[in-house]
Amino acid sequence: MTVMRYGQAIDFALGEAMARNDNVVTWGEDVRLIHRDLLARFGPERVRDTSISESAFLYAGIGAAMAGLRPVVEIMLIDFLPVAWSGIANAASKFRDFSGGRWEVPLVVRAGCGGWYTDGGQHEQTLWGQLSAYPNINVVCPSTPADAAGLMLTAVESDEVVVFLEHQLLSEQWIDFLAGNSRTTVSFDHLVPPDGVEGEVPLPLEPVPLGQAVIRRDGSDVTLVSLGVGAHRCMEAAQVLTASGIEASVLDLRSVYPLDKDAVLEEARKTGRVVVVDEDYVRGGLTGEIAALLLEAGVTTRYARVAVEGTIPFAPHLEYAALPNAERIVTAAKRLE
Amino acid sequence: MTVMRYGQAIDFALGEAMARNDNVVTWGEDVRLIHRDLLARFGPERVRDTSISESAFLYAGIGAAMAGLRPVVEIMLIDFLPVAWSGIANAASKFRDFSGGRWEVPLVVRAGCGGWYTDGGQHEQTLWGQLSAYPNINVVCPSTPADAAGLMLTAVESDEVVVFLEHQLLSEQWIDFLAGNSRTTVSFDHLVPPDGVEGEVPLPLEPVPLGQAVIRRDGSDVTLVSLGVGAHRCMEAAQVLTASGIEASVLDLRSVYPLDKDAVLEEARKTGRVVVVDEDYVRGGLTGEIAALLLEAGVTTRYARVAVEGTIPFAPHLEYAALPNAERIVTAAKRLE
Amino acid sequence: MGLPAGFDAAGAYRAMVRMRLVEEALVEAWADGLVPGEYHSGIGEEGINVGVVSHLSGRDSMALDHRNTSPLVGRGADLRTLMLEVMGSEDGLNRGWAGHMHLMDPDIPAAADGIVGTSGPLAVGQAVANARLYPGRVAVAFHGEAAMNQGMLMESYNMAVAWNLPVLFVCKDNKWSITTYSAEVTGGDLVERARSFGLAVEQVGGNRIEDVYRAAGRLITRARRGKGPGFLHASCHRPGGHFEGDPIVRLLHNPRGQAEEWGPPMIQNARAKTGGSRGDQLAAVKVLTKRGARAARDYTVRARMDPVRHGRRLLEQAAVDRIEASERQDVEQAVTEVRSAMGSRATFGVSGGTR
Amino acid sequence: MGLPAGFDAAGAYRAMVRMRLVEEALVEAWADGLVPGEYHSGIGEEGINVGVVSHLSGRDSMALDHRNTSPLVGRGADLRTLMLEVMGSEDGLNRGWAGHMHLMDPDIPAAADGIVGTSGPLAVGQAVANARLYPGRVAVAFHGEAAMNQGMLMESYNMAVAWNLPVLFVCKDNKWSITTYSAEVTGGDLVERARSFGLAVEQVGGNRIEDVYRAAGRLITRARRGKGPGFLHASCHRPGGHFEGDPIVRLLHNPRGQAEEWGPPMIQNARAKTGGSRGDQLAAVKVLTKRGARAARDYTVRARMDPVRHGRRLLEQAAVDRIEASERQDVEQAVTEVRSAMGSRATFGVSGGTR
Ligand SMILES: Cc1ncc(C[n+]2csc(CCOP(=O)(O)OP(=O)(O)O)c2C)c(N)n1
Ligand SMILES: Cc1ncc(C[n+]2csc(CCOP(=O)(O)OP(=O)(O)O)c2C)c(N)n1
Ligand SMILES: [Mg+2]
Ligand SMILES: [Mg+2]
Repeated sequence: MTVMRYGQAIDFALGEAMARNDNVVTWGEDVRLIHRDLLARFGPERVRDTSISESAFLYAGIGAAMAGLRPVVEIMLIDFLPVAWSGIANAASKFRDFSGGRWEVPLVVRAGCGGWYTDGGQHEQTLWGQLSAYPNINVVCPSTPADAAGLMLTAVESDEVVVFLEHQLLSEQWIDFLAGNSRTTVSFDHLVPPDGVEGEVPLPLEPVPLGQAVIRRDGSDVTLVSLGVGAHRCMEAAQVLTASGIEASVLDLRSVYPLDKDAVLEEARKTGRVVVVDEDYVRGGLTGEIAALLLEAGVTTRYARVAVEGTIPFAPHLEYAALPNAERIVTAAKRLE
Repeated sequence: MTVMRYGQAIDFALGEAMARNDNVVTWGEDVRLIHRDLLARFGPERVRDTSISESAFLYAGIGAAMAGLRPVVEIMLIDFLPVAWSGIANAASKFRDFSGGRWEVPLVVRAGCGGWYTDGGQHEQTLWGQLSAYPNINVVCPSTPADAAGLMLTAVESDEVVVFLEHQLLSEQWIDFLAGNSRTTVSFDHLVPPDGVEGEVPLPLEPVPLGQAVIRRDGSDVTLVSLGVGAHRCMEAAQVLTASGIEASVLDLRSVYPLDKDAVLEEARKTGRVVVVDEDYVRGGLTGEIAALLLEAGVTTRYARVAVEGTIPFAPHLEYAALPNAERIVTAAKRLE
Repeated sequence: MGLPAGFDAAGAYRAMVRMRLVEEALVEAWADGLVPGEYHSGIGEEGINVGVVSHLSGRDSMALDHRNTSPLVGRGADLRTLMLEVMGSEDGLNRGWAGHMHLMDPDIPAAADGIVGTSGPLAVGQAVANARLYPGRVAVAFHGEAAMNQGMLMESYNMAVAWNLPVLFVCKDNKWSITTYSAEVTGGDLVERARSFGLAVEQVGGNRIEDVYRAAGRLITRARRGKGPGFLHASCHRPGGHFEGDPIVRLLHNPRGQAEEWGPPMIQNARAKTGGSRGDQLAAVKVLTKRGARAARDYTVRARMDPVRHGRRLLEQAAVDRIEASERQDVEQAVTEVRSAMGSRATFGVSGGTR
Repeated sequence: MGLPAGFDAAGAYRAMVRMRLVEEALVEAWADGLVPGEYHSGIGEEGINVGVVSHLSGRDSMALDHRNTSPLVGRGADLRTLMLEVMGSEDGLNRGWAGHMHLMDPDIPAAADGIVGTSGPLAVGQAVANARLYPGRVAVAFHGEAAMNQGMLMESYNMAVAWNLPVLFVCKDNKWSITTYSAEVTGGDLVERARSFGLAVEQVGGNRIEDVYRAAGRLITRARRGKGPGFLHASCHRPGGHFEGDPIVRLLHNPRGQAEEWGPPMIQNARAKTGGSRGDQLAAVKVLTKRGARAARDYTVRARMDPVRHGRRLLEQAAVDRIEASERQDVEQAVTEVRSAMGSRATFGVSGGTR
């Protein structure tokens, strides 16, 4: 066990994976500076800066993966992946199938995601719901350093495509870069979940399996389902709900796809009340998928969703209101009573 | 009233909209040949061929829309839109909001979609669920010539962004182009819904409002919800179900977003059994959204989904099995008994 | 300039004939209803394909576009499984999942994709892997001239140069993009465009197989030695049109019939009470006439650019006959077997149907 | 070569000073915690912005990138609502929805976007509309040199030429892409690249306002007359780094402090038992040292390229003093009002908070 920060844990796990397998390489914009520790350890052939050419360097990752490497392609922020969306929708998700199962695409797409630090509607999206729509695209977003390390290890060692999303509010690197945390005049203390930004990481690293949710808090009255920073917001909300005599379970999915269906159904059967808390858009995403799972399984439950209803506004107070904050979760949970 | 084919009806409506408003223009790959009737009527300034540059010419449509035109940008097949996805995800869906409501984006994105004619997993997607995830993106797919004309008129005259999807199996133009229907040795008669490819269109044209579903068949035992070719498959399935004494309603949504929530809930309350039939991927799409609406409204209903579970295979028999065919719908409906 | 060193005129001719026979067999199978959906043949591109592929072996990899049959045949792909795949059989190369637009052969290794422009960045990725895992091996991207307006292809030129990768980009310029004349939607000169990224550039007539061989050889040798990526521009012609059933080809072959289909609605539209000005409509007629004339010219003048005919001239008649006979026998044998495996399938094997 | 015809040195200087003062005010507000998130200042680009914008009026439109404050100021945007927007106020230009990356002013008309490379195709669309609705009006796209590796920007060069549109692409080349030295990831020469698409090209030192004015004028006049699109390459420098808080600027200003933060983990990583070879690690050190040296050189040598200083030299001291005093008064007045409207907001106005 050792204490690590969230971003540090991810790079540490990637470094371990690179040390274990010479074919693991990484590229993206500014990665040599952002991941300078990996550059120092593995040299510039395996840690490459790219031009601002998301389409080409994502497709290049796919080509390289099929030709024998295990690339970790970094798309800086997930908001920029739409520029290269065809690489996901038409290539990474399809090529194994097109080959009739003869050709694997062992690719990791790494990107920052998420908001709460005032970066506007084009730098704070998560898009995990839409990504999980395409066949064969695993999508994860860890909420703690331990999960971050364990999921990165799994992602790199998997023979499948994994989109690895690191939440920008949790990553010391991104919060410094994008939120201007280098000035002393701003503070994100009231927004940053302490258990998310720093925590113990098991050594040697333990891989976290794809599609395995974890119960962060056990309660009998309502289940709050989320991931990433959302899981922490659920913990805050659960705290508040106790005061009203409501005991909430908090289920941290960790993976959007594969989705831990059993865990969701078990919780739903137990509490009979499900609030899905999603930092992604309300349509075309996780909230709908969970509703469908519940209905398909015939689990009768009350249900609410707390998600992003439209463009994320820039102004901090508008942004805060638009994201799934603890107040919104509490209100939704109480309404299910 | 006059009888028109599906593709013809769309171009007819677009022609009417162009005649009414000089600022309506259209561009895309090969549009001068594909829409030669519009070229002949309005000339090459308003009907333009583009290079194979989906990103640039979609963004150009957004720029032109904000600068005073009403562009109808054609992306040939919706499968190619991922190349230009950022235009939807980061621009068309956001710019009105970013402007603080001061700037409209009156843009139509027109594209073919859908399968059943053996064109492989990169030419038969619908992607309507993922498209509807982004804020302010209206998404429609008509199932008849009358709806095709009425929705195109509405789309062009709307001040909002509308993605207008024409189903390739219904469009005489695309089936000829893409399925090789010009040879006498193949026949799509067993696959093509006659009411979809040809039908009466009211004259003068009547706009079809966004977000208004229509009941194609009224039944009391189960509701089949779909759109596009899916609506016809539901009609076929309903026919079959009658033999087993099951009377099905068929709700043709016509719009994925806005979704006619009232119509869905009313049907669900009536029959208590809902099968969502979706030619899009099962995750991140329409089937989940409808499940969420039902649960949120507390409408207790049995529910099943018949959608595309993975990559659409090329071989005709595999493709047929992968798409939401009538047999699959019948099986799903019967299971809800 | 004689024939280039290392050039095997008989071998090259054999490869071109084999490609042509396979393409013709698939075109015929398409007309017979045995090939579902689209088929983009590589007829007319054999000189380019052979001239490039002759330099490849072992782990040299290929990223292919929608005209991929011939390069695969040139690399020795199994004819039977290839044709079965194009026909949509579960015994095909990719178990019926690919069809002709996504043929994938990891043993070559070669992968095709149906999204225009992706062969460039996919080859760039292959080249990164080759440079690390199989030094001296190159990656080749095949694409059309219209694909050069796809941003990601241009991005990949830049990447290949910036990373000094062993890639060859092969532009097969047939002047057309489905029904659009590429020059009408393209700015500047494509060869200059490629050069401006810092690519080493060669330009040849694609029907002159020996020229293609020589130019491709120079670029591939450079790339193998770590001297950086190259770009080969080769002209060609598509006698079958964009795909089988191409409406422009139909127009050329049967002007009366096509005019009867297209004419009346166009005239009716031009006469509509509301619409563009007379000037707009004349401009429309001009646009269409010009395009038709260009198509007609290309389909007569450029048809003479047949690489197979050119390759034949480099050999003695006896050799030509020998090669043609043996390739024909080989391909016909495969076609017969494949056809009998497929059986008759007017409904594309959809037994259930929906009505 | 004297000053170009029509060039108003005093007016140009006034515009540059105004831009500089507004940028400095926002940089200070950022440091004070009043500007949330990122801020990419246009300090160092005033010569380019003024040289281009001086030619624009009425319905001439602009598509802007992440350094958009100065061009908006140059077109006469209201300082108060602009600054309020950047600070995230509901009284801002876009009611607090935009922030500095998406400033939208339909009255100019001008729209900024945060996705690198989109200004090109957005301006192409504006130009199609302008050509139809406001003949003689142009659209201007501003972008950086690194954006030129974004496919859609290159696509838009092609479109502009193919459609012969009244567009001007302005490339502000500061040699850097966040922390990446653009030349390391760019193939060929960017001016040649633009020229290869068929764009009319001009190249200037962006600090020489009169040269920018002359070159932009030629290209804009051409475009207005329907002679086709242009590309202006102008060099510049970003003394504040990519954005406020730029780690490279921190390194240059406080090498000891930054080294203490970055050094130990890097050394620890380089010493890890498993990892690259000694050669890999030396190569890594070389890459970083080279980048650091380049940054240091640019931040000293290129800092002399200040366009405001250059513009000052074109005027008499009395005029300079007069202009600076009046602009300073104007901007300070606006800043005072805006700051008082914002109040103090250490928590970014999030009243509830989450903990
Ligand atoms: C991104 C994308 N846009 C459009 C298409 C449709 N399409 C297929 S081939 C083609 C023309 C390609 O022209 P070119 O690159 O010159 O190759 P050619 O067909 O002439 O060999 C087009 C537009 C596609 N497959 N992918
Ligand atoms: C598509 C996309 N990729 C990456 C980014 C992140 N990003 C913002 S600015 C920038 C560098 C731009 O460099 P350049 O075009 O030279 O402009 P400069 O900042 O130097 O003025 C990058 C990589 C982005 N905003 N959009
Ligand atoms: Mg071509
Ligand atoms: Mg720059």
